[in-house]
Amino acid sequence: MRTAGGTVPDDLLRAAEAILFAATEPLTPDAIRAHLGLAADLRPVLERLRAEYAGRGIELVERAGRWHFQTAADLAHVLRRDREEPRRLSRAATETLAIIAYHEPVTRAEVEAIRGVQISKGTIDVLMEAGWVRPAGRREVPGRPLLYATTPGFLAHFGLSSRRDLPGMEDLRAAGLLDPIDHAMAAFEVESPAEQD
Amino acid sequence: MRTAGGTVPDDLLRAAEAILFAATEPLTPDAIRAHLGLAADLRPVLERLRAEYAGRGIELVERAGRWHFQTAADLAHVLRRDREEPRRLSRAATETLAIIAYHEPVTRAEVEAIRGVQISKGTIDVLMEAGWVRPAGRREVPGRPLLYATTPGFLAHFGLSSRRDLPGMEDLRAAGLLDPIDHAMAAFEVESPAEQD
Amino acid sequence: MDAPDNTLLLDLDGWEGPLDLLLALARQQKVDLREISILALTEQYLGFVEQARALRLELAADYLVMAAWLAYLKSALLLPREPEQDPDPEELALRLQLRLERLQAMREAGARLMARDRLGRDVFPRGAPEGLRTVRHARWQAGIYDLMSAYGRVSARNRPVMHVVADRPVMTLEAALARISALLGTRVSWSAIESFLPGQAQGAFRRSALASSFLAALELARQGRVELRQAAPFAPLYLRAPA
Repeated sequence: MRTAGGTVPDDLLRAAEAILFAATEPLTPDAIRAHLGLAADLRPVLERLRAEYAGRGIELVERAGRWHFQTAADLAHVLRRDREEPRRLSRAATETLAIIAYHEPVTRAEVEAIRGVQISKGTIDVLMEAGWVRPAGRREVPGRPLLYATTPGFLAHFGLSSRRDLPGMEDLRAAGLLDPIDHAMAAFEVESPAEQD
Repeated sequence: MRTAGGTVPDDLLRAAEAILFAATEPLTPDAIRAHLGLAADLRPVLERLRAEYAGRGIELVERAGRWHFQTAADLAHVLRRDREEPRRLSRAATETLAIIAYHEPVTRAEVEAIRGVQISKGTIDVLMEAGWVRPAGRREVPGRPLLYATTPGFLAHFGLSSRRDLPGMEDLRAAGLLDPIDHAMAAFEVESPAEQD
Repeated sequence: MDAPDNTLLLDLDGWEGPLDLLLALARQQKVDLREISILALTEQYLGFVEQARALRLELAADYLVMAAWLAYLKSALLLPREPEQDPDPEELALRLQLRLERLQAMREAGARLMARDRLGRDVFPRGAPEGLRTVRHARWQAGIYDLMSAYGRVSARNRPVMHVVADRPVMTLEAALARISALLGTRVSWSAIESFLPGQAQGAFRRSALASSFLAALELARQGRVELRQAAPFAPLYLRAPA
């Protein structure tokens, strides 16, 4: 199962493999290095491991700079058996998550402006509880509204290496659909004087 | 990473690999078959998987008819990251160590008698953990209490070639260490039974 | 209520606000939102609101606000153009179309996100990872001086100590009693207690003499051999022989 050639020492490869395999969380190269107790450059090690596992039933993936092993996507059907489908997200929550991911950081009012409707307090809570959305400071405008952004857990869950991998990100940006929201159309603005932030 | 040859279909191998990886407990071939939903003979699949992982950081092992992945036994040390934190010995532990060094071998009761204060169980444990104190048999009196003595590690740490190098009472007096300056104070000092070490 | 899409239009529960309704109407019109007619869309929306009214359905306020705004937009689009009109109705129409595009884009993005291979649904992490452990060791530190001073401390604590109380200058109660008794006879009126102290008394001896004289005064008063007077707490204390 060892590929021929390569400049990565076998023991380093084996150790990194074991650490990633035993970890309960995705690991940054720094965290792996701390366990190895040496100052090696792990990039070639991780790249070679990823290449060695490509096409197997298990894959090594990088999400938000953290690495973890997971089962290959095309095997979902044999693994899903007798597993409960995770709770389906409501339409409001799905759209809110997409808006936060593509525009982050955004305020709740900006999410509402895009959706054209108020979002209930619980919607963002659900996304935060899932570990996909986090508060990300405040916008320095009157009222200092909270900003929201996605988490590394969001990228890991949806199989994205980074936000650049969001489906259609480049097309949307090119079409100007991710530009700052224009508040000029007052008639469309959702009136939310008692916005809970 | 795929070995050449072999009569096992790749998709079967990959599926078994993913099932074993995602399983929360070791699986019998029957359990794997149930996941796969087909009546294949899994023995050659598992044997080939085991061979492919041999020598890697991860291995596939069979225990009492159940199969599971585990990290290679020789890599256990990398899964454990040791961190050393320097800590100062507490006053109680320092005094206890000094008494043991000057009077060894001594029982704990004797140390307490000399200190005039009880010592907690943890105090001697700390000294043993530091590698400075060891059990040194038992005193042949009723109750056969354990005796404690210092170790070669103790001498090395404190830069002594033997216990005879320990400063004598005259040296202590000359250094002003026997002056009863704050002893009225020391006598009032409260030492809790659960001394912090 | 003859056209089949009327049933769709009046299914109010399904809409998440007026923009959502507008988007649904627009998509009935054209799949590509960049090609829709805003004017036609405006008419469809206003027709929907009319129907709801006819059926005496209560529409949420934001649907009516949108209707009012669209009615304004419609008339602005239909009236002959005034070159200086602000805001430009064409631009308003374009913005509306952009908003619909934006909402649709996010709706599709959400759907694509949900359809991805998701961790815990389609792909799985290791079921029973061994886990990584960080073990913290204390590296105990102490030097030979710590050891010596600790032993010195213990030894000193246990050595027999003889306590000698130094001879201190004091005036005993007996001396104070004798002194005050003798001096009282020579005083004709109230005298401060300080005037009974020996003239040369200084420092600790003076304090001792004062304390003993005070006690002596109390004792003499108890025996009826002196009278005491003090105007207030901590005020000067005066003594005199009983009349």
